[in-house]
Amino acid sequence: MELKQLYREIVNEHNLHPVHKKAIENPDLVMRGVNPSCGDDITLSLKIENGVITDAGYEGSGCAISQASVDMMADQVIGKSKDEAIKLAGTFMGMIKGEITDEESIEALDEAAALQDVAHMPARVKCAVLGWHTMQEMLENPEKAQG
Amino acid sequence: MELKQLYREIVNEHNLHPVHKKAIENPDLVMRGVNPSCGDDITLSLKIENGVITDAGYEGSGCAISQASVDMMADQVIGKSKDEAIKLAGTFMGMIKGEITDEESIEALDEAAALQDVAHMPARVKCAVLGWHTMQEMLENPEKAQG
Amino acid sequence: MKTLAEYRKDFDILSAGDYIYFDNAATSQRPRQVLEAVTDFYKNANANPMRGLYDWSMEATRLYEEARSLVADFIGGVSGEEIIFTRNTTESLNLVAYSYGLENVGEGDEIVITVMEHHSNMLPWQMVAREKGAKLIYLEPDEEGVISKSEYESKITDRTKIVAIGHVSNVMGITNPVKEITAYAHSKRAVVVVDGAQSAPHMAVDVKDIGCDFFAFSGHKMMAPMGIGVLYGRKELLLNMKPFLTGGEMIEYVTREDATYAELPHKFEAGTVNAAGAVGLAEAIRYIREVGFEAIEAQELKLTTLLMEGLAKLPYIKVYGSKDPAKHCGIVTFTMEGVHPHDMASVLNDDKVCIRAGHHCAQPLMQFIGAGSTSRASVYFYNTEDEVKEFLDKLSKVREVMGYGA
Amino acid sequence: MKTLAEYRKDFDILSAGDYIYFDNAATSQRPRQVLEAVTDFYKNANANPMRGLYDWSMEATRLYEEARSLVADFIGGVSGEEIIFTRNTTESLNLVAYSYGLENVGEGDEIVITVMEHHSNMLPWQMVAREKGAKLIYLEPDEEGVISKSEYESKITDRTKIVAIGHVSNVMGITNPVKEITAYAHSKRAVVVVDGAQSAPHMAVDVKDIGCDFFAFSGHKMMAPMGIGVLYGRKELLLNMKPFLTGGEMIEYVTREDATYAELPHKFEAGTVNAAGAVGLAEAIRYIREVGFEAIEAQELKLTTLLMEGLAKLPYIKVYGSKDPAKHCGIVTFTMEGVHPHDMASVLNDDKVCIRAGHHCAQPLMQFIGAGSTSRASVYFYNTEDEVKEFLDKLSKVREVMGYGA
Ligand SMILES: Cc1ncc(COP(=O)(O)O)c(C=O)c1O
Ligand SMILES: Cc1ncc(COP(=O)(O)O)c(C=O)c1O
Repeated sequence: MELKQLYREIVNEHNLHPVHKKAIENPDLVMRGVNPSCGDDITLSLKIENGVITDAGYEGSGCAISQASVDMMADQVIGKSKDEAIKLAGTFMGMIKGEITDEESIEALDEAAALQDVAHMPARVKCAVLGWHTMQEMLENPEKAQG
Repeated sequence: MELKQLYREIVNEHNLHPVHKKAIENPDLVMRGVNPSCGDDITLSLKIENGVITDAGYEGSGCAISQASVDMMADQVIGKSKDEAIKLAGTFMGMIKGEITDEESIEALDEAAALQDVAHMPARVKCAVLGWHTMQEMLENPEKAQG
Repeated sequence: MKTLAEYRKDFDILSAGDYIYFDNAATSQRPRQVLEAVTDFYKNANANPMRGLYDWSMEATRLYEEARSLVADFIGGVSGEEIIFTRNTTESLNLVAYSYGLENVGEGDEIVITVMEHHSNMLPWQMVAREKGAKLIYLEPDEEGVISKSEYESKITDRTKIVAIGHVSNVMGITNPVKEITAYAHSKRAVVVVDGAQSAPHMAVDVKDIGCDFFAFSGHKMMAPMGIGVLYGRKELLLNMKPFLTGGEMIEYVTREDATYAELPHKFEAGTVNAAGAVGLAEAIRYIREVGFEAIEAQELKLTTLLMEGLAKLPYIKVYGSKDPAKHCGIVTFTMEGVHPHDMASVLNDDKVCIRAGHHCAQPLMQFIGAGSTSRASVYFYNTEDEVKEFLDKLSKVREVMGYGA
Repeated sequence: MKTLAEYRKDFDILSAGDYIYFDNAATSQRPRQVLEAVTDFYKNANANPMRGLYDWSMEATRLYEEARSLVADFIGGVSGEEIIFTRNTTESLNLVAYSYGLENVGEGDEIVITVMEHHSNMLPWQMVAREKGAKLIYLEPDEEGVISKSEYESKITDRTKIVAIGHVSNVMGITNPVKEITAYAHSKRAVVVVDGAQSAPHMAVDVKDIGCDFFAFSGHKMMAPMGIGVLYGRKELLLNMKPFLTGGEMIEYVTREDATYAELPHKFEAGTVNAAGAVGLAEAIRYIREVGFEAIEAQELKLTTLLMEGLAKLPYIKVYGSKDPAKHCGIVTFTMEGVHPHDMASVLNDDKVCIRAGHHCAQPLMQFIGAGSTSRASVYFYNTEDEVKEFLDKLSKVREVMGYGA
């Protein structure tokens, strides 16, 4: 997808009217994710019940791509198990790095699959993966994520 | 003069059969002159009576140009006053640096004038001037030259 | 005499493409003449300079030293002994920090810099302050980017050992009063280091007139190749400084225990020198002289004026620094309401416009002006009014792309 | 496949002239391909790498990082994070001395080097020893230039913190047993620094096989442009080292007091990088790979053999180091009875032959072998047998020119 089209059709909506950009109640895991070269800075919160993500929210600031990406991610992972979420993060990061290209895997990302073309914008890769990377970190190392 | 011709006609004679490469008796001024990048290393001795250089000798080692130059210099300055010797050194160094080119001045250098073409060999300039520079130093700053 | 339009044709990268290159403060483009001078060096006289007794090495030495003389002349007619070739401004400033700073700053002493400094003129001083238990004091500019007399007179004191200041800010574009600050600092016996990375390419510099003790700049921002930079240092200070890098070419004698060092400036140039880079810098200086600083400054002012007038018409744009285009040295930093600079740069890149977005290696300044990140357009004399107009046109469409309606 | 004679045609400077260039150990010549790669960089994608969000900068970044990967591969398949671009070997070694040496060597500790070291791998360690009150211990070679096992096993001890050793001596041409020395040094928990300036251009290097902790080399001796060098460092060590030069591009966050540093390898690359130089080095590596080290070594051996055989026939010539041409890495150092090396070099230059004369930046070795100064002929694969023959012919006439009859 062409960059401007990507903004217009996908990114802007999530950036300007995010659904999950808010604190959630009694989060179980909270972690800050930062992208120093861009200044993107988010704090991601997850609520987890019986190994399933029941709510997700984020606060902070950053470029439209990082914000949209984390908003879409939250959409995706609510209702998924921790393991599914970790797997999804792996798929997303693989896609953005251009390492995963088969349609089937990518379809699992649903709307977030639209960010595939960021793979061709090396300078924006870090923006796109910030939220996903943070989520992966906190699920894999819950001891680092203050509750 | 072409380089090989210079060696053959002037330099070799002084380098292989130096006249003044020896210690002199009871020198009044002695100074070491060194050219670190080449390894040229000479010790120049002068005998001075009533302001006139009555004997000159040198020891040490170095390339043929540095050795020949100091040998010719010794030849030249014996019998000259300190001031004349200093002036001659100035002329010689000016000639080698290409700053003095008028024939009249250069003729005063007698045989040493043959080294004029070293001006076109920047890498050998330091070799040619070593003896002259050392002599100038010791005559101008006799306190630095141990007797 | 060639017109600016004709000079522009010397830059293949500008003629070839349809890109608008407005990131000149990061690095400039190089004219064919500079690239050819470098290639010619390698084709005709390539050898390791300084020690060879054969023609190529002597010629390489001559060209290298000729470049040094040209540089000495270019910054106001100093002596060649006072010109040290480095890799870039950053290395030049580190050299001063290590060889002068660490030796001359002690516990409780103060080093004064400004909050506008590029990281390269900040981190080395943080290092010296940390290692020596000294204090780092920051001068702060007013809204227009100006360091006022009262600001520097109140912070430069008898405790100040070093004042390190950018000649021109790479974010605000403002020219600092380095001459006045130097005079004041000298009255307090502080040594003054001027970071000239953003001034040397754009204005005639006279370090003797400024009076500073050190002056650093980079070749790559003034049309020379990457990998060559300059440090000017006052002879008296250089003579007393320890070498920084040690190794080949900077010695007289070496024994197993110790070494004596070569004369200035070689004492500070360890290892095989970048002679080809110096030759490229010399050609860049010749090129600048041919164009002339008068023409360079006039064109940059014209472009900056047009640019700032255009930006002023866009209500959602905020420009940082002075309102006067003459005080921007071709550098205009701005933000767009609701649009992150990185998104702006990406959208503009899609339209083949190159600007910089981010912290511009000046994070403390970003914190000071309260912007996490900004966009920067910076022009050089080879840019054109048409490019500015096209840039403004493209810029005015960014907000629409970002979802703010038309 | 191209023949060596065809490769030689890629070097304009060699084809153009009638000069015999035998000073390759000082710096090599560059093929057209390398010069063009650099020019193309400036013509097509010139921008400051690392931070730009526009095409040129992204392309410059890609090319720069691609060069890094190629270098990582070239020295044995290490990780790109372990490859730091510097200006030359000298800067690489200084980086290790400042950032590792000063932090890890204490009073009474020992640093072991050899008496054969180039000044660039000697002075930085003298500095560390002096600053830290440590002792500098010299390994000495035998007549043939070999550092024996008993020599290094007796001098590397539990007190040894750093062993710094040249891979190939720039005077003797001998290849030191760096792998064995590294294994022994590691058994004593010393860190090993290998100066690869003279090996990387001439033989396949595998730093993992050697096992060393640091490995330094220069681009300009292997057909890359001047101004680009490399330091390989083991990740584990680099991670724990403080940065050396500080400034732009090597940080994550900067506050007024302090900074956090970028990830490897950027932590060690302050300021605008020499991307064009790295691109040139990458092209030089591609060129070397095309020629192949097998062909390079075979040709150098052929030339060295011819050279040493010829020198052996001249009774007034003394050759230093091994009698075996295979142990010279293309480097033959010699003296001529009664003729000072500088006069020899001047006379040969008159015949358009370029050799080096002097101390070769290895004064302590000169003292050790008892020669104030020597002459050195060093070949690369593009030199020819005809050149060697002509050189020998010219050399045999030098004594006559110097007045020793026919
Ligand atoms: C063995 C050795 N080490 C180090 C160096 C220094 O290399 P550079 O001058 O490129 O820093 C050289 C070459 O001059 C060398 O031959
Ligand atoms: C004001 C200023 N100082 C220092 C630097 C550092 O220059 P370099 O990266 O060439 O070392 C720059 C440019 O990046 C700059 O704009």
